[in-house]
Amino acid sequence: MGNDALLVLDKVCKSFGPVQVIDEVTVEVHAGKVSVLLGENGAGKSTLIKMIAGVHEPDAGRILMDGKAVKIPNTKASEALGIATIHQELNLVPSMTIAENITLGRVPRKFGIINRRAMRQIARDAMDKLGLKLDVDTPVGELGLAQQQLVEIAKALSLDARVLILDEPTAALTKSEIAHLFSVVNTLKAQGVGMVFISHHLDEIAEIGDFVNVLRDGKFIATVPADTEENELVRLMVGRDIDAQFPRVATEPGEQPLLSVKNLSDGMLKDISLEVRPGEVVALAGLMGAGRTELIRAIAGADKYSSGSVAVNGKKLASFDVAAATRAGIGHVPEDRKTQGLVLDASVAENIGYATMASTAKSGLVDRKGQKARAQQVAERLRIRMGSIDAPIRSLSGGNQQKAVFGRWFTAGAKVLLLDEPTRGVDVGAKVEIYELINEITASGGCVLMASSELPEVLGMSDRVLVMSQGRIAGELATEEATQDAIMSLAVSNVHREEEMGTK
Amino acid sequence: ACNRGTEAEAGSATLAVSTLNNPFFVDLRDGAEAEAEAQGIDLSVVDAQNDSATQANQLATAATNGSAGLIINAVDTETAEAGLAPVVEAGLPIVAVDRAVGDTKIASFVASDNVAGGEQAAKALAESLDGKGKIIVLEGVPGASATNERGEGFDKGLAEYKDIEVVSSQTANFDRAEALDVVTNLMQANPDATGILAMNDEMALGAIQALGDKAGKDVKVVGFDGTEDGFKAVEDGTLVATIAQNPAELGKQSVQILAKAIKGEEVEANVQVAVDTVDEKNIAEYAGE
Amino acid sequence: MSSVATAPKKGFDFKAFLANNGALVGLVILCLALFIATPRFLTGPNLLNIGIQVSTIAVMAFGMTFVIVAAGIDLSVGSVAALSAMGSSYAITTAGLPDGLSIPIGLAVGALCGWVTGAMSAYGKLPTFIASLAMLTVVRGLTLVISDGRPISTSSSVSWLGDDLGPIPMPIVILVVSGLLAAFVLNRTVIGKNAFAVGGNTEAARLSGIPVKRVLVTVFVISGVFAALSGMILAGRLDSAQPTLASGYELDAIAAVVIGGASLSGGVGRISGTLIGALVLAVIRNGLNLLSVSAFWQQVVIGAVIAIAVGFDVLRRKNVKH
Amino acid sequence: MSSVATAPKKGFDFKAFLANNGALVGLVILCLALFIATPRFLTGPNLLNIGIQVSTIAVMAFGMTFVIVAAGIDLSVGSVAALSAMGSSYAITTAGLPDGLSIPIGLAVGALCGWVTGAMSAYGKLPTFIASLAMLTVVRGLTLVISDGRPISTSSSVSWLGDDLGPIPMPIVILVVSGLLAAFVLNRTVIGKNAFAVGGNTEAARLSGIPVKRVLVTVFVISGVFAALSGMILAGRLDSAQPTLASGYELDAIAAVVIGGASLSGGVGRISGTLIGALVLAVIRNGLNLLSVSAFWQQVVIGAVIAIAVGFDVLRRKNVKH
Ligand SMILES: Nc1ncnc2c1ncn2[C@@H]1O[C@H](COP(=O)(O)OP(=O)(O)OP(=O)(O)O)[C@@H](O)[C@H]1O
Ligand SMILES: Nc1ncnc2c1ncn2[C@@H]1O[C@H](COP(=O)(O)OP(=O)(O)OP(=O)(O)O)[C@@H](O)[C@H]1O
Ligand SMILES: O[C@@H]1[C@H](O)[C@H](O)CO[C@H]1O
Ligand SMILES: [Mg+2]
Ligand SMILES: [Mg+2]
Repeated sequence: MGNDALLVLDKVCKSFGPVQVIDEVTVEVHAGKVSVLLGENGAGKSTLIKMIAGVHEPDAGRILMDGKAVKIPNTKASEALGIATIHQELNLVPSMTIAENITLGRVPRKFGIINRRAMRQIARDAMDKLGLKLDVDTPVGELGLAQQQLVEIAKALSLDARVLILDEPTAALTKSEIAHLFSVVNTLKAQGVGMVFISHHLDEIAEIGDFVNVLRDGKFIATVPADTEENELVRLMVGRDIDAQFPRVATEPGEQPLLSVKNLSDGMLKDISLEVRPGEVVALAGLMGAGRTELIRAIAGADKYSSGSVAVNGKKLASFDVAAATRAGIGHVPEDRKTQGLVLDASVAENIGYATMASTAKSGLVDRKGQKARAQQVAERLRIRMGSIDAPIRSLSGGNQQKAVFGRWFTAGAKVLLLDEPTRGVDVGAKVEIYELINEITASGGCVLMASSELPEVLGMSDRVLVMSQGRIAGELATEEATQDAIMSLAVSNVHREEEMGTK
Repeated sequence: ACNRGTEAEAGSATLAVSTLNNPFFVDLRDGAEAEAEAQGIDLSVVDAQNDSATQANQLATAATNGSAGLIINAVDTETAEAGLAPVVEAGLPIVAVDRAVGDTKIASFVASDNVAGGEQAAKALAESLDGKGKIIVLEGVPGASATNERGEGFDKGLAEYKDIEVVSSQTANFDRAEALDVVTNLMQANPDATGILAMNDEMALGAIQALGDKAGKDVKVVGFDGTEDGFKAVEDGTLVATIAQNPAELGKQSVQILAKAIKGEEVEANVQVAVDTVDEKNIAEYAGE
Repeated sequence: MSSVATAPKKGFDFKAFLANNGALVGLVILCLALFIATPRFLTGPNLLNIGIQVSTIAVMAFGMTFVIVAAGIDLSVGSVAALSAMGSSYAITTAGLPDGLSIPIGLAVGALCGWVTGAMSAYGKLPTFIASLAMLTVVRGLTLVISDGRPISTSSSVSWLGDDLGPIPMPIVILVVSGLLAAFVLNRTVIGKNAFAVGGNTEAARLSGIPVKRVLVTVFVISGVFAALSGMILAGRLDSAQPTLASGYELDAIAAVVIGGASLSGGVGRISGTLIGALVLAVIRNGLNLLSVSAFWQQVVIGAVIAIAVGFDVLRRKNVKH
Repeated sequence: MSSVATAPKKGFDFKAFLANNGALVGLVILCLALFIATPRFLTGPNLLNIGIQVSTIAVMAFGMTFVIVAAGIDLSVGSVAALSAMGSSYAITTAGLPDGLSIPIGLAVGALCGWVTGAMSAYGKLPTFIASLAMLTVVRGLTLVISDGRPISTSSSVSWLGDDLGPIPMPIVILVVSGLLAAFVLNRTVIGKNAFAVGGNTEAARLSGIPVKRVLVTVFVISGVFAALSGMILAGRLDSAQPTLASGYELDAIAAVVIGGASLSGGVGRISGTLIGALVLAVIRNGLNLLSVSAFWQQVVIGAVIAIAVGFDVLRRKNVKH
């Protein structure tokens, strides 16, 4: 790929304290090409791209732009070089509008006075590229996670950069938004923009990538063409074969429902009734904004509902009371680990232990030894990659953080698992660990309700699929008969909604 | 420049004042410092910012920092007793100035009489109103001894004037800015009030600002302290009278007495520094001194 | 895409209005109650009084709004008001500089104090609470040192700030002008937007290339300048700069901003809200004085009303969300 | 490019120790400076003085640590200290209840006040700043109402809190005992750990089944009880409960907690740090008195030292991070 590289990371290294995270890695970005970074959770992908984004400076090695060595000490410098970055974790100001967020740091102005019309125009143009028709004056905090992710993408697109970095932009998106994003990427390719793309969805790599750089443990492993076989990619990435990506072991479901929801309504949720029996995994599918998150939060006690009831094992639960739900055996893995799942400054052990702290305490005293032992155990099972169990969870990679949230409820012995995009940002190997834990829970008589935008996961791991559309359950499919088309036709059963979300 | 030696420090003493955020006490300190300089005493001044506990801390420090004697202007009469315990224990001579210190055994108490002064102030206002009318009282920091004692004096003084009615009594915390707002509001509520009795000059001056043109004409104001600004207001005719304490004199005499006490000489147990009613008649004697 | 894009606007949305103006409801109820309780409340002169009395805290709170929007807090405003007033008077009355310099000097003192606080927290990495607490003490100490604990007469240009402009008292004129200015800067300029961004999500602001440190320094300078203005209004009304001027006012100023709907965790705040917050406080004080409530009980009532006023605001906002 | 740098460090990690004890370094430097400046500093009696003097603020700050760890702030502690001291004395001296009830009554008053503040913010959804600011005013007002603005003599059991226990002053004994208790509760019990979780990320804590509201109320009750204890120590030392007792102490208590390394945005804080923070403040005050620094300049110096002490802490932590 020789000398026409737009941007080169040349033998860069990076350590955090005593831990070497990137070890002499070389990656090239070419004009009009998509360079994929592939690696397990914690392999160092985000750290690598943060060197280009001006967040971290490499300890050793060089960064070359157009063949010339450059320094990128901060984000301004990165932007000045024509680099735009979509970070893995959302970086939006919730209290500000979509337009303000998209133009953050570079509002159109004259003598310091903001030109609001121009600001809105920039935002609208960026949103149009993604085919989004949201009101640009909506505060970002009112949007769902997927929409926020799209705003983040729009923000980067509006920079008109020469190099665009996309760190797991598709993790929170459903098929149709991903398709939109990819068409934008293709347009940019044609315009000669060089891109770096990170994703744990292997199918996306062949679709959009040109070549793949594989990292393992912070070391460069290989560069291969994007059409390399998936199994080969997995082997390069994890250093071993993975037998089954979706190892679902179905169990004969029990008679009595473990979780039953009756006529639940609130806000956009309309008269939802569903039952999940012991041993079952039920998937919730639907388009972005269909109300899956809202439903799961209502069942978990995280939000109020105006009518209807939730019962576990036939016992009715108080509305809007997470503690009561937890005691009844409900475990909730929320949509956004950063804002809803984790106390970032607390240790891995503490984060895993929150749901068991009170129940294992003796006369008010925390069982410190036991808590740590339990956390250590589940961390090993899930192969959480961390400095130590006492390291702040902030220092873990995104996928490993996600595993910790999951581990919390496994440790707590939750009988009813409510999962909202449970494997968002989790690598293929670790997904299998999570799926095996799901099997274990159902085998021991628990049940799982799982909202997922990942079709393979829905098809591979569930026993039944409930499809939501505009706050209703539009229909139910047995997993064997669920195909992408069948699900989509139920999901879009309300056309008006589809138009409003701008996903057509 | 203090505490150089470890012994034989008959030359150093501590003055603990309640607060220096008030010109009255600044004058008192200046009087004390000038006299200390003249006598060759190394005087260290600490300011409790009107907090009894801070003062207790400062007194405890004074007991161990090599001072040969202590002058105290107590934040509060009652608590001073406990605060002074370490000083008493250390056997240092104590002179109380301006405010009493309860039953503590002290060498001398140098003060003007707040109760008597309050009575004089009330009389001065009543007289200027020809013994009748509605008046407003401005109180000092709630719970401060000066507030309670002057209040007592006001009551005594007003008792003789049956036709004077106190329509409102509110605190402005001895503070000029606060008095400005409080009086503005009170005059709104009581437009027919013709007199304001303030527990110090600072509040009286705030009241005068609030009254604007009415000060000294439609509404008479009496203050307390005899600060420079207070005298100026008497000269201008906006303040009917102020009860002049002589803070510099209080400071000066307390140092003189402490110096004697340190040397082991006999001192007077009670030194009354005169309190004068200063009004247009005698202002010439005070102003511009 | 040539569409009209945005959602249809549905006339005047009363609920949304309440949501944005929760404290206003509290204020209106308060005024109604006072109107019923005493005929002295709703009179021209009394309203002017309230206007004058609210001006000091409100002007101070305008500046504070910038700091709070940027997720900081400025405890030093009371002391800065005093030092600025003292400095502006000292320079003329004692040091003999020309009178015309008085107000500029006062404002410069305020800006300088704000700059120091801002720099301590931006470059020295001190939490703003600590940086401004340190300044509270240092600046009050300097005021006492300069004045030797005595009041200084104000220069004639500062005195003028306490006078009338025709029928309207100057403090009210300044209140209105500085309020409009503050609202403009906060909502329409890059300075204001950057403050919102930094307060709303510092990390996102930094990653978007916003100069977070400079923004922090700027909001403190703004706060310092408004505090200085407020101090000079106060000195103008008293015709004298007091060493104890405005002490303890910081809590009132912060309360005004928060009653006005700002969040201490940053990213939210409005100048109009702040004004309403300051009015709530001023009206309570005025009303309790009018009703001659005893000084001790006044404090009890003021505290309760603060809680209730903010409570209303919280209630409104919740109702609208769901 | 061989990586020698990655060798993990073993044994006593001095840098990590500094990182966790930044303010301690500030304190040690402060003490060294005073030791060199005056022979009076490092004497038995003076150290006992400092111990007594630090006790009030430190005990108050221990309680405050819980609130700050839970991402709240409690401005009412000074007033609560006064009301509790007043209540405990009033009940015995004026209302004639048996002396043994004095301290329990004082503590109950503190707990009740804390409960009200906590409930206002947990159930009434008021920001803790506002809820506790309202309480600051209300509680001080009630103290004045009860006492009619006059000091009340303390009961003999409260007086005893200001006396000596053998050679050791009681305030120091209480300081040590309550410090150990606070550290135990904060680090070893569910109450403490919950406070950290709520302060670190309220939403995540709630979704993990932690009863966030109850936690909020609990930390305020704890703060109230410690404030009450502190108020009674103070009253014991003064042999009288003052209506103005401990006013303004809230800022000192908060400063002690923050100097001690806690973050006002919650989730971080240690009792030992808080003690160091309180000591920094007490040692500065004591030292400046010993050196007879002029009263006005004292304020300037105190402010500067607060900034420097916290600055040290920030510096240490930064050094270790990278
Ligand atoms: N600021 C930090 N301090 C300490 N360790 C860190 C820090 N940032 C990252 N790490 C560590 O560096 C390693 C690489 O992290 P990185 O975020 O680059 O992984 P990643 O490949 O992006 O993983 P994922 O797929 O989960 O996003 C991880 O082990 C992580 O714990
Ligand atoms: N806090 C909020 N305030 C206002 N609207 C919200 C809020 N949270 C969600 N919504 C809206 O509610 C609708 C349902 O969102 P929800 O998150 O439940 O959808 P979903 O099916 O989980 O989809 P996804 O997670 O992919 O966005 C969306 O239109 C979303 O914009
Ligand atoms: O005598 C003084 C002055 O009157 C002062 O104004 C307040 O405190 C008193 O003790
Ligand atoms: Mg990553
Ligand atoms: Mg969702």
